[in-house]
Amino acid sequence: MVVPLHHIIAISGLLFTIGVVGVLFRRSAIIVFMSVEIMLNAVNLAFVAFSRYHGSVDGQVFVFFIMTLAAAEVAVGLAIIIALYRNLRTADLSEIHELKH
Amino acid sequence: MNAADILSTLPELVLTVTALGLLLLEVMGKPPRARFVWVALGGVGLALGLEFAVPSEGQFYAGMISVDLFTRFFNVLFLTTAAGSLLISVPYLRRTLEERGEYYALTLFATVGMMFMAKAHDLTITFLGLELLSVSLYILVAFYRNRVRSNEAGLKYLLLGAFSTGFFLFGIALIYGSTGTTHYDGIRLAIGSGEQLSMALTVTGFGLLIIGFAFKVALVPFHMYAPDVYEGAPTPITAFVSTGPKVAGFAAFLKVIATAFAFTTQHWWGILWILAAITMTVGNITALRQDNLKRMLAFSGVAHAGYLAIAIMVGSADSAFALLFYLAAYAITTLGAFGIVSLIEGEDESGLDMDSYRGLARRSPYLAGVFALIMLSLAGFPPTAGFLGKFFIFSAAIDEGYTWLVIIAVVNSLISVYYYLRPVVAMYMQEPADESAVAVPAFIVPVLLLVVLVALGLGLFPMSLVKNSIAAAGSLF
Amino acid sequence: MYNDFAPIPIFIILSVVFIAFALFLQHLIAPAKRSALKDSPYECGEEVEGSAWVQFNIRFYVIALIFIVFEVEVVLLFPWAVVFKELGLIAFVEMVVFLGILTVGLVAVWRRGDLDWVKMVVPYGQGRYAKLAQPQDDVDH
Amino acid sequence: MSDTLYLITLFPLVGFLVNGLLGRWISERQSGLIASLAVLGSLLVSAQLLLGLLARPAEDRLFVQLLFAWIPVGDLNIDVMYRFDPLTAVMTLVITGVGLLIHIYSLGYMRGDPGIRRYYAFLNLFTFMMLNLVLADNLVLLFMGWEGVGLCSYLLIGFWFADEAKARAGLKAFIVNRIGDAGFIIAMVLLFHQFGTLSMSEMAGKAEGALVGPNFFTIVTLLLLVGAIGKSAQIPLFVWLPDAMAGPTPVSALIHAATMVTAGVYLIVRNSLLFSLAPTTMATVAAIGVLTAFLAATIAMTQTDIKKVLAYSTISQLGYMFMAVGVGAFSAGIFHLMTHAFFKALLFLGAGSVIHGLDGEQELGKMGGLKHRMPGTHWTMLIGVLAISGIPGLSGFFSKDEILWGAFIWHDGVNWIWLLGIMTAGLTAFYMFRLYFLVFHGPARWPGDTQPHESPSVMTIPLTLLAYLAILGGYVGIPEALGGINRFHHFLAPVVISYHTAIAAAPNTRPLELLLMAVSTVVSLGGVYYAYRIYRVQPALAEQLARRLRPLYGLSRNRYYVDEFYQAVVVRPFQKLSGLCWNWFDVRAIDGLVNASARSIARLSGVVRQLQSGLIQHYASLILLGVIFIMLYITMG
Repeated sequence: MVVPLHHIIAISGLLFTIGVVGVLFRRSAIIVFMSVEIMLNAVNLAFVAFSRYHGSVDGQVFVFFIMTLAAAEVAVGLAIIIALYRNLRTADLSEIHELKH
Repeated sequence: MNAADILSTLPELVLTVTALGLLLLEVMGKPPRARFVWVALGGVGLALGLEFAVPSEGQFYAGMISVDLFTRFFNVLFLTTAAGSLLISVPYLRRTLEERGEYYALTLFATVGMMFMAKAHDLTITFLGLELLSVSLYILVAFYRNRVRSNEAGLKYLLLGAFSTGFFLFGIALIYGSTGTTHYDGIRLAIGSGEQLSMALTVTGFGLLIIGFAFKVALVPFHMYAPDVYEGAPTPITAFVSTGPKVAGFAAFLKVIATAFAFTTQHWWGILWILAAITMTVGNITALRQDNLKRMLAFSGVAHAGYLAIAIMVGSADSAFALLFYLAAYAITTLGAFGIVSLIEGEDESGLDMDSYRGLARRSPYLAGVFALIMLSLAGFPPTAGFLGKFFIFSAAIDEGYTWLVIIAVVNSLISVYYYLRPVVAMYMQEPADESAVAVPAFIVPVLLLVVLVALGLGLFPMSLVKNSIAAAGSLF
Repeated sequence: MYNDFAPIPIFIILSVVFIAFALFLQHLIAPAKRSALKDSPYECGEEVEGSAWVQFNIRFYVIALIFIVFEVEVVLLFPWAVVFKELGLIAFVEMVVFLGILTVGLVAVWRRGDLDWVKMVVPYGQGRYAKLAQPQDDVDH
Repeated sequence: MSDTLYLITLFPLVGFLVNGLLGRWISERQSGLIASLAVLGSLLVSAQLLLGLLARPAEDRLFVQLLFAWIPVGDLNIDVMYRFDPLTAVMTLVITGVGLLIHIYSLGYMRGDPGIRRYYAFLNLFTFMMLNLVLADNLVLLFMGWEGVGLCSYLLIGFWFADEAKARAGLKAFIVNRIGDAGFIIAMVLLFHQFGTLSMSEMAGKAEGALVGPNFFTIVTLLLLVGAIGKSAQIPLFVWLPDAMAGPTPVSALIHAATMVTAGVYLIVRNSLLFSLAPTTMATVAAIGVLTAFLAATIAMTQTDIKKVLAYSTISQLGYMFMAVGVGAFSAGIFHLMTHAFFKALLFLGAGSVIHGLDGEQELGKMGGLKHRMPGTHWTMLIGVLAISGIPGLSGFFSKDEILWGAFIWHDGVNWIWLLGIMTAGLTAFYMFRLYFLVFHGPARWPGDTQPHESPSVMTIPLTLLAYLAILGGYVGIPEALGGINRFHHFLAPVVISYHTAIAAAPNTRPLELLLMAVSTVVSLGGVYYAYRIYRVQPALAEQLARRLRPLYGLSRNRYYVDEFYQAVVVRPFQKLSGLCWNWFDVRAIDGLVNASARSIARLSGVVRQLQSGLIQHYASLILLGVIFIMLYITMG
């Protein structure tokens, strides 16, 4: 059975939306971070689908780069969250707002 | 990959090797750290020299990057900015006992990222350059581990940056889905020949692409991170963050529009029209009430992004040239502004408010003179470079019939003068709290000279930059 | 057609054998000092049962983020391995460069002591570098 | 000859740099001397150039100096060029001449002020900018001067920064000027777009017969007019000038009376060709000018602060100049600009001397009887008052009369502009003599412990020189009707457009001209007379009445009735109108509007700031909002 392209894109869109909602509504910095990763994975899914549709591997190569980026971002993100946690003893985004106005 | 490919990215390679070397030197702990900056500056200088000594032209790495006058213009600008920010950093890092090899290495990595953004001729490389730049900056912003504000700024930059990257990537995915390629020329060909899945898909993808760029250059409403990040970051990094990504973002944006999406203007110019208008207005109006110099300059940066967005939207060769000229003037003057702010800044991030500038003209007349010059240039007073930049952009926009947007921009630039003059009035018209002169470390002096050269020198004798920007913009169209 | 899938069972068998062999070898060589801690799953000193809302030791994150970086390099090795034969020497050089860059990172991490569970004092806080020494923020380790 | 043009601006620039950067190494006195010498240098160069100009035939009177090719690429060609023609000559001489006297005067007036080096630095910078403004051949350079003088004015008003009110005055001047500048910039970009050049001389060459839309010149000139209105304090942007009096008095004299505020008039005359192609704009200029002249004059009648009176008088006189250029009498406008610079600078410096003598007192109600205490100031001020009132024989008479004649022939006969103009002339004489009598005559109303004293000679000598100029300045332009040859008009003729109307072309207009002169002289004298009656005679009369009470009651009552009548019929309505104008039009409407817009922008700024909550997820929501907007735009479009 071949899954039609637009089904996969719809799933990808849905996944992306879940990620966006997660970013907007979760208060833990870590979970927000995971939500961003969900967004990126949604993009990966779209790339793979399009890549197969077009019969070119460019899209899949892009997926590798996105995965690498995701890893790098997680590494840096975790480091920053840890540093912040050491100083503030919290990773709750609603409590991190010293810089404003 | 062949020799020509390597030659075409020689400056980037040199910088990368220098950066890796600095990382190793740091962990080996061998030479004193005080020498690191010279290694870094040597790398930048070598890259700058190679930019001229080994010029290449054309597409390389199987069309992934293209090198021409446009990329050379920006590489020179990026390298100058990097060198300036390195120089500004040294006294600050030493004062706060944070001089470490990673700092210089990350600055160089970020510079490489910017250079690839300008050279990219394929969305893959654009994306990689953007992320190399962004990730390095996330770390740099949060570099002062023990400062809560630095951490917070880093976290905000990172989370929001990653968030906007999500949209950016989804945009690339849609463009790829519609046209079957991520290569700039391929995209244009697909759009031009109609061999795309659907125009709607392509344009939607481009709309999402705008978000990525808009975030990097801080257009309203994607700008919210900017003031917080600029304020929280260590001041020399603020200098870098407020110039590098903005210039690189506009460079890549302009190149993508001019080469890949030239045929789709009618679908999206209105977006940029509105974004430019609200960006200028929000940036300027918010800046009016800022007492913290870093925040004020942050909002001023937002406002300038608005003017620059006009040039992007107009999309003519004239406006591209205006954009390049404006970017060069903006980047160098802003760098200098933050450089001076970092000098006035006291211990524990104090001394950033307007009051700290009282009577600076009496304490350090030359420093005050340069700062006043920067403010006048940012405000667009003739005969500074800032005035010319605005003039070029406005007249390019009028030529294409965007009269109302220009009127909005003019009114905005008039509002902006108010907050740019506030520090000038404080420096010249108010009594200093103490009479001691501000120490100006030798590292900053070249930056200040460069600022004077650009703000006033290019205002009076703009020909060299005008010619180069026209040639650079010409290689895009 | 089934021949196309022949490598798969072979790989499965091989991996089982390889792991069994490694375990056996370890059993022969490694000193065996049993303790309650070592018998616990994951051997990491954390309770494995109870609420998920406990705070993990912050050091896990440090290890995790170093792990992630090196884990992802493998992702890039796979496509490289697929086309390695066609591209030949250039591909080899490119991968060496890539791994070389990662090695620089590894060296940096190692030298800085981030691979140690109990972090050593960074060695250049003293002597001629004393002026540049960073304030020690690792007291909570 | 023309290669010395750059020296005119170089001297003040050097003066500025020396005072600004080397300030700590020079003494207070040296600072003033350097600044004054710099202006003297400019004056001498300008004078020499003027002589060179006069030595040439009329149609060949032009020096240009290309400083450098600023932007010479393809069709984008901007040269930085100075241009010295008769119009520039008049302006430079006024700026450097009056400027020099004010620099010298400041030596006395500002003595002992801690910020004197800064003061002189800015004064020199101002002179530099103002000279650039008038010497510029292209609009960008002109704009540089335009912005520069605004900046200096802003900084100099706030000079005594300790005072909150003064700082706010600077701000208001600034905001109002920015509104005007918006018009200027947009006009500049439009002109550049249309003609591909920013050189005013090239533009003039291309303007006539240019293929442009019917309203192009109207729009562009109206925009330029907005700029001119802002700078020259005309309705509705005049509110900043009275507030600007917060600055030191010599600054008021130089910037807010003699030079900067006349930049608007200069701008219009410089672009007289463009304006003459836009009749609608011309009519607007004339109407704005005459209304400003009249309203400001009525307001000046009731002001009690000596500098405020002079400020409104300046606005009124600037209105006169606008009226002149509006009716096409460009050379008359510049003529009045020049004579006004002389007598108004004189009046301001005189006022400064009085304020100086009374230890900072500015209220007319606390002056009086200073005639003998300050004889030098008294006589020079009297000359200034006579000149501004248009008394025959002094400079103001000639220039004012030429303007009224221009207004009269504008519509070939009696028209409302001329009528309002002539009424303004009467009012001017009235309020200026009111000021004169209140300051120098009558009983002394200053507190007993003040000892009014004459100012030092470093201040009175400039006053004397200005008094000579205020008398003699008019004789360069004796109208033909009085047997002169109106040199001034002919001198300017090559650079400004002249209007020709039916009356002007009539063979013999001399009787008519003489008649009108007589009318305006009578009106002015009437003004003087009533001021004399009310502010000089009546107080004395009141004392008499108090002493003798009944015997002379009938007589005095009769006199009183005359005055009462006058009060009821003439003065009261005017005073009412004046109060109304001041209260409603100025303070509430315009001032209120300016303040309100400044306030609402500030409030808006506060609101936008609050949006910046510091919470990451708020920021992310805004990003999402942006995404939704872009997606909607793309789906709709």
